[in-house]
Amino acid sequence: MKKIVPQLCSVLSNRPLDRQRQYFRLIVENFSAARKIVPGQFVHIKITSGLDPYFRRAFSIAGYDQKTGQLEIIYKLIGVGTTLMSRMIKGALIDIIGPLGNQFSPPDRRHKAVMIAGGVGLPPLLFWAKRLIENGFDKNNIFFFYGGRSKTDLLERSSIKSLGVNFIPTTDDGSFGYHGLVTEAMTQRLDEIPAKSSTWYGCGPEPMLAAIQKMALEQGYRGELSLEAPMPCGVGVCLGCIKPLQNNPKKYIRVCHDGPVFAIGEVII
Amino acid sequence: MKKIVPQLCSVLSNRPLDRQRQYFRLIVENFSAARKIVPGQFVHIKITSGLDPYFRRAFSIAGYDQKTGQLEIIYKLIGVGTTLMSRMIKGALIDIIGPLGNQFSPPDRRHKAVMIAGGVGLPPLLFWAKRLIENGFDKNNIFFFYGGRSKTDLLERSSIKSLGVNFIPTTDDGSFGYHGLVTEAMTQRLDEIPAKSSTWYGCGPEPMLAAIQKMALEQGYRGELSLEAPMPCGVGVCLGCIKPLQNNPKKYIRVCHDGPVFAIGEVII
Amino acid sequence: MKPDLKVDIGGVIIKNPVMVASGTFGYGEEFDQHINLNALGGIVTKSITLEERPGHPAPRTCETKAGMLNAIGLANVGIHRFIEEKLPFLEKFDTAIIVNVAGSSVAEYVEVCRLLESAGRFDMIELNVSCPNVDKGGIEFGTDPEALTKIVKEIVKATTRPIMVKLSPNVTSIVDMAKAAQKGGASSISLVNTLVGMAIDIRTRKPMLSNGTGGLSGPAIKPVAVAMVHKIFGNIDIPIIGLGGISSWEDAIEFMLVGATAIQVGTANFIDPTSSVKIVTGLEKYLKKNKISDISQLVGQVRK
Amino acid sequence: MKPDLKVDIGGVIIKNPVMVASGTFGYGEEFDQHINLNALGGIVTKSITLEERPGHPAPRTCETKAGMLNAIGLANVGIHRFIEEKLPFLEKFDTAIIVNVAGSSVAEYVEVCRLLESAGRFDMIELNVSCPNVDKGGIEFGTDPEALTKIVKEIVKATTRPIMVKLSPNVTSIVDMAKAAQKGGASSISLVNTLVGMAIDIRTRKPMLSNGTGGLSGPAIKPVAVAMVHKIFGNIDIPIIGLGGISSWEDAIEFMLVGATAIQVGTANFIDPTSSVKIVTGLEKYLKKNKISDISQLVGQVRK
Ligand SMILES: Cc1cc2nc3c(=O)[nH]c(=O)nc-3n(C[C@H](O)[C@H](O)[C@H](O)COP(=O)(O)OP(=O)(O)OC[C@H]3O[C@@H](n4cnc5c(N)ncnc54)[C@H](O)[C@@H]3O)c2cc1C
Ligand SMILES: Cc1cc2nc3c(=O)[nH]c(=O)nc-3n(C[C@H](O)[C@H](O)[C@H](O)COP(=O)(O)OP(=O)(O)OC[C@H]3O[C@@H](n4cnc5c(N)ncnc54)[C@H](O)[C@@H]3O)c2cc1C
Ligand SMILES: Cc1cc2nc3c(=O)[nH]c(=O)nc-3n(C[C@H](O)[C@H](O)[C@H](O)COP(=O)(O)O)c2cc1C
Ligand SMILES: Cc1cc2nc3c(=O)[nH]c(=O)nc-3n(C[C@H](O)[C@H](O)[C@H](O)COP(=O)(O)O)c2cc1C
Ligand code: FES
Ligand code: FES
Repeated sequence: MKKIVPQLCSVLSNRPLDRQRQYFRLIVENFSAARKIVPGQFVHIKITSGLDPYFRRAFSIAGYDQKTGQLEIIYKLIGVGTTLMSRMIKGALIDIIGPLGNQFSPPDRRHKAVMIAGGVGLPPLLFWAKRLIENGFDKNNIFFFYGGRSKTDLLERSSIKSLGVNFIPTTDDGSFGYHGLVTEAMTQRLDEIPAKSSTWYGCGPEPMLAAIQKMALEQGYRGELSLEAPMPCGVGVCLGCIKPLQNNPKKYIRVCHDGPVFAIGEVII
Repeated sequence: MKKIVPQLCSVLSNRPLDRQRQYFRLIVENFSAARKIVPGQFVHIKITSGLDPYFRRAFSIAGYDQKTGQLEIIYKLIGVGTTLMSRMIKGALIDIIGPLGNQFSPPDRRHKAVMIAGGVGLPPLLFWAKRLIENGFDKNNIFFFYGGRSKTDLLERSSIKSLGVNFIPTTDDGSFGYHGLVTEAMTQRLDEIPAKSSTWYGCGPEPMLAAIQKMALEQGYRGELSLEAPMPCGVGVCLGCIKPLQNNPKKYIRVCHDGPVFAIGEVII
Repeated sequence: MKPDLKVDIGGVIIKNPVMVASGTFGYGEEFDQHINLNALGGIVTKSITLEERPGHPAPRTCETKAGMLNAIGLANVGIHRFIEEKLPFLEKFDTAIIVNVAGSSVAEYVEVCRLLESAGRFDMIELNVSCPNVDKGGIEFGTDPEALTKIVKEIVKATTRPIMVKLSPNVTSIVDMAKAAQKGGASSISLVNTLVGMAIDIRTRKPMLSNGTGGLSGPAIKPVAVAMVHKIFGNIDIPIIGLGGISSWEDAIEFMLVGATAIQVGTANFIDPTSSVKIVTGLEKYLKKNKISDISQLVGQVRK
Repeated sequence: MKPDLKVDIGGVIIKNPVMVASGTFGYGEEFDQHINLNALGGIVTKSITLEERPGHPAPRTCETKAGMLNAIGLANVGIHRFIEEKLPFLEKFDTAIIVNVAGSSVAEYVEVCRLLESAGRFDMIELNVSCPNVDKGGIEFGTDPEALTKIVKEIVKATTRPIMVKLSPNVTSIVDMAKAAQKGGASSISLVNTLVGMAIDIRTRKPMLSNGTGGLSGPAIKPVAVAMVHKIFGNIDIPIIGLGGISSWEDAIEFMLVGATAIQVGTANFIDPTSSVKIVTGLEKYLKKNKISDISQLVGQVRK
């Protein structure tokens, strides 16, 4: 079995996605995947060859082309790591390990697949929606809720639209799509996605995921959520990236190795 | 009095000087000098905004244009700091503090000024020769010995030649100029630069400077040598960059603050 | 000629001096998909206690400058599940297995070692008497020489395996602790465990770790660890295993030159899961290049 | 409203809690060309001994990961030249002057303090009982609580100035040391001095420092220093001055939250000579932004 080891990949492009230069898309070349890459997985990136910052940084895989080895991530500027990453130019080398983590499980063929993305939680769900459609899932049965603070926080709107799915953008400030939270928009359209024939997939900020989980458990929905946690190792050994189990809060699971995708109701968010 | 503080300057150009990409010339813009910049002084550079590497790195000032604020250094790739520096692109910001250190003292008008450069010890002496000529010193009275391992280690040959000085290049392997050490070449031409009417200025690797100092002391030459030492602070307070005094080896001077230029015979090299 | 990388750790010959440190390699399973475990000199398991422990709540790690803090709190599967579920996996590999044992009382340490005695194949016990992240136990034994001698003596009685005692750096005299371990019957000494450290999130005004303080590890602490190995060397007769910030083969040689017979790679496993095997390869190349036939020739060879 | 940055260090009111640490600022002269010295809360001088000392031969500093090692060996001009040549320069500034005193015997410490007594204006004495880089003296007082109480008592008798005792982090119980200093009559405690560390040049197989071991400082050690300040806070009644790796105002606040009344900026002065004044400005802005009227309100306010 091929080992999953760090690879030095060269940057093909690294461009801002918005005017404010808050969001970037990084595409690297020649990433050779030791495992088949599936939506939900992430890569762990050492942004500089030096020790500052010291830890790797985790990013969901937003896309991968087996043939060219082009690997894509979409990221938001947060702190020192992502700021340094945004300065990388074409040809620069970046140290990537992956694919790591588990994956989304396919919905029942007759179900509605409900993507619920918040902010920079978009990439794995966009990848997942694309993959479902590639695999023959009916795009009319895909609902894509996508919330952000403002219009500029809604990335890749045209990519989502061009999938032909039911796209429900929302913004907190009403500057685009539904004016309100993504969960509020969902409440309004619950009749289109009945609990017994829908599977939810969520990725985004913790408060949003917590709200989705609460709503799903109350209303009997099933599905999966992709979580985040600071990850010193990303490979399951440091026991740092833990979440408590819902049915046994004294037991912890590792987001990096047991996740990042968990069944709704599995862990306390 | 204006304070000497770190300045973020933008890189104007940063290009290799040789095919092997061993030597680079860095020119930054908008360096505003709190003191008049004179040959012999150095700048102390924080190459990354992070902590790896932690210390600043010292480089002789190779040139400065008061009007445009363009500051120039010439550097050789040694380790982590200079390697990272060589990757800086136009427009990148670099943190520079200076000018620091003392300066070369002018020779007697009727003397021969003898520059003795080794390897990347060239920049301050080239700057010094230029400045002397600007100040009306007769270029025919400037001797410029410049030694390197091989032809590719002799930088800026055309700049030196165009000064119109007596240029005596030497290489250890004979690939250019005199075949042998720079001190050997000097021995052959000592009659042209008599001890009582010559002032020596040396900068280069320690073994070369030690040899020059020995030769000068034996033969009664006077002059100055520009030294190097690892410099944690560069501003005279850490007491790390010390050399013992020749006449009292239990007493130490600081290369950064009392130097880097010392009279021949002042310190033990 | 292939240089000899074998070293003798208190009677156990390991094929090369590169082990992976406790708590940074789980029970080996996860790393099987990243490296060839057979390339390692030894694998030290996460600390095992009598009962399964969940450890402290999150956050229990945090990044620092050239290092990290952790207060995992000895999360582990407990000795019973370890023997049933974890040891069988490890046994399969051609590398020394060192089981790291921790507890809150002498009795717990002894019981864990006793239970291990009849378990599967393993080569050594490493005693964690220096974990700064648990309320009871651990750190007392690691800071009081008499308590240390006593606990080592008890454990030597409970097991046939050689004992490697892992020392805490949070002491005034590391030499006293090393001597105390030797006096108790330790076959070797490993050091350092983490330095007590703390970081505060100034926005929330809360510690970055749920436990408040934690243990500092990584390149930041390497100079402290090198100084301690240097200080102990020559003061005891048993081999020293050096660790603390080792990330490259150069770091490994630094520790060997000041007196370490072998080394452990800890936090570096997080940054690059292949670091331990890269260190093995690097050491081999270094020996070849410098025509050193036996790696033990490096031990303690620092010049004054 | 302008926030109040004044703090009270055992009876001496300093205008803001930012001092510069001993050995990282010379006697202030050089920094006059880089910063406005009047902006600082206090300047701690390089350690002064009775006689002038050259210190150890080069190399006596070395870069490490996020930090550095030094074994300067108390190079200083001696108390006589200090009083004649250095103090007159410092006196001119509107900032507290803290003279750091070191020695090889109780008698030397006492004599230096006695000579200082009738010298010019200065505000406090900082006792360096923790320098790891000299053979005799220093470190003993810094690791044995009884010896520490004794030397502080002797010095209190020899001077009218408040005494700040600078503690070594290289001890098992920092609380015992802090209590011992208080018992001896210290007016405040500063910590940490450097951690004992070492680095080896594997090519030459020689230590990077001529002295072998040295003291580790810089961002690498900050978590250790924060943990120690946190540990002491509440166990003594005198103010704590925190230092170790402070490079930004955020770092300064971190130390204040765990219990430091004031802080010192050490190695960061080397990387950016303006760091100390930037920290003063940063603190002021932080207080304004968070509507904190008096900086003392931060001290010890870390939440559990
Ligand atoms: C499985 C997974 C997938 C992710 N996918 C994406 C993605 O596709 N796009 C994207 O923009 N971001 C993603 N993130 C979040 C991303 O890892 C953080 O934004 C990034 O680590 C911030 O680093 P920084 O140095 O810029 O920030 P800093 O705030 O300087 O980082 C400080 C520390 O906090 C950690 N940290 C900060 N924010 C987060 C966070 N949200 N999650 C985990 N650790 C954090 C960092 O790793 C680091 O250890 C993902 C995180 C995880 C765990
Ligand atoms: C006053 C002065 C002027 C200098 N002028 C020039 C110049 O014009 N051009 C040029 O190429 N180099 C010059 N140097 C040398 C230059 O500072 C070093 O080559 C550089 O610091 C190497 O850094 P690094 O990170 O690439 O190497 P590393 O080997 O990784 O550095 C490790 C440590 O050693 C120190 N160090 C390594 N070599 C030297 C050296 N020769 N002198 C001082 N410290 C060293 C570094 O500062 C650092 O602390 C000068 C040095 C001094 C003191
Ligand atoms: C996340 C983490 C968990 C650790 N858990 C243990 C442990 O269970 N038992 C133990 O003896 N040491 C434990 N350690 C300490 C390491 O084994 C090692 O002694 C220390 O980290 C210093 O080495 P390093 O700098 O190479 O990491 C742990 C360290 C880390 C970073
Ligand atoms: C080069 C250097 C010299 C030092 N000299 C002294 C000294 O003479 N006396 C003293 O008490 N501390 C001395 N120190 C210790 C510092 O004052 C400070 O306690 C230590 O460096 C930790 O703080 P920092 O990490 O901010 O530097 C010195 C530190 C350095 C780096
Ligand atoms: S990040 Fe280490 S176990 Fe998940
Ligand atoms: S580099 Fe600090 S005194 Fe010269």
